[in-house]
Amino acid sequence: MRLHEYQAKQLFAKYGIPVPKGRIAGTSSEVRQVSEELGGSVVVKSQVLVGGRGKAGGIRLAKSSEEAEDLATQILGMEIKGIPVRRVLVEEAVSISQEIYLGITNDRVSQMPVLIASPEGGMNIEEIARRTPEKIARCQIDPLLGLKDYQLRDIALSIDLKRQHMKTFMEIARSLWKVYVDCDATLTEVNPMVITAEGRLYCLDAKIVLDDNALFRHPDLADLRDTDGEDFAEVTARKYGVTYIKMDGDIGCLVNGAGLAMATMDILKLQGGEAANFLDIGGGASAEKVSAATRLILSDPKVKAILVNVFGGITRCDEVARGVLEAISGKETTPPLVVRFLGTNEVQGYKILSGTQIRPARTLLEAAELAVSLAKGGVQ
Amino acid sequence: MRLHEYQAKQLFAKYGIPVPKGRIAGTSSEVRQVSEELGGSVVVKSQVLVGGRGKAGGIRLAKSSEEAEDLATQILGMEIKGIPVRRVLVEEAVSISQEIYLGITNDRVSQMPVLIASPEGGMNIEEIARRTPEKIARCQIDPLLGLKDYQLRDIALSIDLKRQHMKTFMEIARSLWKVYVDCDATLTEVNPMVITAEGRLYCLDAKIVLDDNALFRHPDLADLRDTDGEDFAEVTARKYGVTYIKMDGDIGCLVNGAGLAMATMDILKLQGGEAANFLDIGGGASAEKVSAATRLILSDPKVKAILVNVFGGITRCDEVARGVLEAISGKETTPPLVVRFLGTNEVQGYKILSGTQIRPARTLLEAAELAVSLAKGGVQ
Amino acid sequence: MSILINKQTRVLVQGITGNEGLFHAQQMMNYNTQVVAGVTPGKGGEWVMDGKVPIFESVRTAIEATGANATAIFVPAKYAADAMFEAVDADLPLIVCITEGVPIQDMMQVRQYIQKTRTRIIGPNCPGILTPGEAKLGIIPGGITFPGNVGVISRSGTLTYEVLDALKKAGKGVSTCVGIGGDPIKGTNFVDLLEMFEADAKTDEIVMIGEIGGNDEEVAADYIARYMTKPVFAYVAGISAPSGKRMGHAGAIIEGDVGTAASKNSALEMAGVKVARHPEEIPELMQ
Amino acid sequence: MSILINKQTRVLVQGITGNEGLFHAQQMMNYNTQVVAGVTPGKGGEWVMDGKVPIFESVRTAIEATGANATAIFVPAKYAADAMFEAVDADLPLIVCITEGVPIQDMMQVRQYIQKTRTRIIGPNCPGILTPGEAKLGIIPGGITFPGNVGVISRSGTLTYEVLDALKKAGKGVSTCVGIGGDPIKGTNFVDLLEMFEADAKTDEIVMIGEIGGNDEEVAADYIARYMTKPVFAYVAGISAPSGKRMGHAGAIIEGDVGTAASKNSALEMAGVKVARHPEEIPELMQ
Repeated sequence: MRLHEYQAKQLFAKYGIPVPKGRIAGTSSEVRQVSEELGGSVVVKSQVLVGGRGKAGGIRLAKSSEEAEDLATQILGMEIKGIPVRRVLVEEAVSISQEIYLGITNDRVSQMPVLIASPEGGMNIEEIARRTPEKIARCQIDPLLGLKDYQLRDIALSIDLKRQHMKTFMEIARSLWKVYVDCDATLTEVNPMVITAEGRLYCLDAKIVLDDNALFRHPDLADLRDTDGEDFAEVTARKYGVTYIKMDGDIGCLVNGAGLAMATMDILKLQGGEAANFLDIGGGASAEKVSAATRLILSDPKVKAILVNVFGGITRCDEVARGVLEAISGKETTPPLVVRFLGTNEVQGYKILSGTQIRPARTLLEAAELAVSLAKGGVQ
Repeated sequence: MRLHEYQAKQLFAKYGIPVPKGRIAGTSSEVRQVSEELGGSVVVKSQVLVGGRGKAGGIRLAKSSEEAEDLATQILGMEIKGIPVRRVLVEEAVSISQEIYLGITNDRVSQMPVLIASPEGGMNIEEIARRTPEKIARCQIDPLLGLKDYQLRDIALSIDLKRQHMKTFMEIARSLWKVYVDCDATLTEVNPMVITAEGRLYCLDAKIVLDDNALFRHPDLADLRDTDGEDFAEVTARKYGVTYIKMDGDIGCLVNGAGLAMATMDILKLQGGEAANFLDIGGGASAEKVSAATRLILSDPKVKAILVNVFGGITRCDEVARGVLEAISGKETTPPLVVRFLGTNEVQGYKILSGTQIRPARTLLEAAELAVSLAKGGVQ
Repeated sequence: MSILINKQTRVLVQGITGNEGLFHAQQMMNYNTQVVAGVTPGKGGEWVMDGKVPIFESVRTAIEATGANATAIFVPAKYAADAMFEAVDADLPLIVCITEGVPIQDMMQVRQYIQKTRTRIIGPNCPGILTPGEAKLGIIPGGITFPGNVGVISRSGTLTYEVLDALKKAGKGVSTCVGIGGDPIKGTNFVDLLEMFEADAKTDEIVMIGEIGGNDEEVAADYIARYMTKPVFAYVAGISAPSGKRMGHAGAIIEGDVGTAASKNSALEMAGVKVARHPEEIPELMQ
Repeated sequence: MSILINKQTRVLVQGITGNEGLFHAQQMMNYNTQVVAGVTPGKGGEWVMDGKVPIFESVRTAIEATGANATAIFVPAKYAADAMFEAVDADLPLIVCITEGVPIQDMMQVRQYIQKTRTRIIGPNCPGILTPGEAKLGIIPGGITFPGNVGVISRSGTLTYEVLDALKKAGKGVSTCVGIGGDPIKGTNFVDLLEMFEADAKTDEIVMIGEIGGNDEEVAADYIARYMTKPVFAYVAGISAPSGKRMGHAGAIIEGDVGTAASKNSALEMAGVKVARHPEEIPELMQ
């Protein structure tokens, strides 16, 4: 779960990380008021949970509170990558003499948390990492021991930090680690951390991603979730405990297991088709869950065919069949349905669906061929 | 540094450990008021930093607020082991159906923190540990990992805790560990933890000892120090950065290094004498520090002779000599002084003291013999 | 032989009284696995499986009484790390953690902690281990494969079953199948098991089933090129997955272009591994 | 030989620009110890000791540049644990921590952390190591002893010097003298060093100097009875100390009657150790 910039900054501020003065606003008149309080010269930043806000015109500098109000009117009417901007963060403008990158995340390679820093932060940090990897300093953090000061001194040296900034830099990095641990984050990132012309350090942009699996320990943080920017179907799916990710193709998929779901999408592609979604109903899904999942697929107007691929183990094929049946019965028209059951209660599963128009398939390859052909309007 | 019971309980309460309702009071009328608020039936507990308060009559049960006032008048006039009682803790009386022992300390043997529990807590816990060690359960805690729930379940089983108390017991133990870590304690102890007739758990007495070496991390806790119950000379010594512990004998000792100081006392005893104090001036002591230390010895009227034993390394014998000289000069009479210098600048040291009545000694044994004989009134 | 488990393995089930734990303990017994004990705090002294399996309060007491030397963990995610620490501290040599949804930082701590112990952890969020005809520790359906000489390692669950089924249809049996789990932080990875299979007399060929994300497959490819003499076949799921859904810049900085199915496939091919385009193609490549 | 350090040891000094660090680095050099580098964050690039010893920002860079293989730590107590972690993570095989007043929980963490490393820590709050005629790592005055065949292990500082002086007056030289420090939690204890001295060809007899508190001496006595063939002599300071000043009940429960000088002396005597009543008596017992 990703937090908004303003939420991340509030959390950072609580841990003593210096952030520019600012406030969240939902209307342009509020923006004007906040910018007056801040002295006129402000930055207006759209709060949406996608990258590339700057390039999309969602982050703008205003020299006066009038200008701030004007810009806010524009930004609050925008959509960025399909997500409507409902709130902006209004912050005092800060003079920038250097932009640094500082982040902590879990490193799958070392299987440990890793702190990453670069003397050149900002929007092009990924580019820098690719082109000049020597400008990226990193250190692994022992999860039982925590981040040590000597490691921070090493990192500060590697990014050529001036000695007068050392103390503040170390305090910020320690706090960043504390946020990472206390909140069960998978990412705490300050990019850029700026050094101002006056020699002060500020966290200019903030990103926090939380571990969904650990939210049970953090009900207060879980409450910060904003589903505004999320696909409605994805939100609904989460409610039912299934994983649904919208894709660009026209073949709806309903599979048990993430790996098998990906393999199913892969084989569709191999056959010249394209999946409309990733959908994992998990292990031991009930008919109710399957029914909800099927309805999600049906709600996508682009879907021209549906492929149900279930390998029965804990999941029972008859239960899945019941769920599918429930979702399609009563509907006048549904896209053609290819079903491939294997394992626990597969015979019963096929039997339950025997009164419908579904097309059974024996192998995954056969199922995929059939679904692709159906989606293209072939074999009716 | 040891905290008072009421201070420890306030800290425990902050961490969610259940303690009886109560308040600290300095006068008997205050005690009356507090006990009225608490409903009359209260316990009045003297707050002094020594053991055996109960046996000395410093902990009394009152059935009414009038009785509480009377008892407070008695207790507030008492001295316990030489320490005047200036404050009492007034607490609601709690019905007791079982007394449990629970404590965490650092175990020198395993070099780890260890949690200790017993189904029979209270004043006789040391007796229980000696006579029926099988009633003491303990588990080592990995200092990097912390106390784990499975360890607490093991402990709870070992002390035959009833299942209905498990949850609260585990919460208390987790908090006790948190206090231990957060405050750099060397001991956090609840003895007794009582189970009331109504089946509730309470921390009836609380003990916290903090690591003096870690107080720099806890200025708020350092401020809780109460020097009331401490020897004036010991408090003064701490101010000067020397370690002074009052003893029962009549030969004052001034030594550099704790081990050598103990060895000096040992050899005095071997010669039939008795040290008046343990005094370690530490390494590289300045003349000023030595002078203060010498004055501390001189302030003890029981001292009949003084033994200065310094092995020069970082500590310079001439510096020590200057300090001693400063402390004795101007005084009309001082007890006879035996001085044994060895190592760095020993010759200069003896030279500085050459104008005084000091008796030089070549070996430690010789020095001790001389001091003992002088204290007994021999060899003038 | 075979790797990790066999007929002699004495299995403990942590969380045996939960729905999942109970069901799969029964399945393991049905497969003739020696399930000797269960652990559920608060239920010590009770029995399950028609009085055949005793329940203990703690792993330590269960081991003392039954000589268990492996455990399968079915406890809820919030208690999974504690269950693993308990098993590690009881010096169990093998832990299979089936539990899904274990917090990442919990698992990083567990992983760091076991460095200095002799315990091997498989999982979490994994289907476990199946040595056909001998024993199973976890939830892999026993009937979908039979004893043979193919070693299988997989990051997936049902996709593994799919592959086992395809192998079976092609007449290929399995020495041991290990599901290492799909979580980013896990106890055991491909390389650990490639090494075991290389040393295992019962295994002649190895099938690896990977997924997008992380660099386990790339590391495995490097290991295969250097040390493996037995033929390795692979399928990596996710060639159709969009590259998005990365974790901020930090993820991109760390992983770079590593982690895509294309990167993994090409690394594996460079190492001489035959890579299938879909699961059912694996047995074909093995002819 | 000798144990732990010799002429080849390349010494790093952490906190070399502090008063203590600078003074004792000079003393070590005067004793012909190879002091090759210092570390003081913020002063990397400078030189000390008349331009003979370079200062580095970190232990890692110091090792890379100079091949240092042992360190003496003189940093203030609040930074001591960090200095030790830095040296451990740089894989230095030997750390001597002179610093006094290190918080107990810091040291417990350090001690736990080094379990899985090859690093040995002597101290904290200790005088360090002296191998007469070869090298010194710490603050033991070099002039108070000379090369010989007595191995010395001590929990004390000046008391050790007292014993070294007494040995010298009796004509007895030392192979290596190690001050393990007086803190309750420490990196190395008597047993570790007894084992090394037993194996050291240069050492024929061993002197142990103990103190009240803890059970190090009792454990050592047990070890001596079982494994030591070389004669051991001991003095334990504190026979005159009152038993008070215990840490609550927990301390008493854990330690019981262990920890008093009487307990230690009797354990040592039972193990065949000759126990002196005062420091100057040690050389007499050795005749």
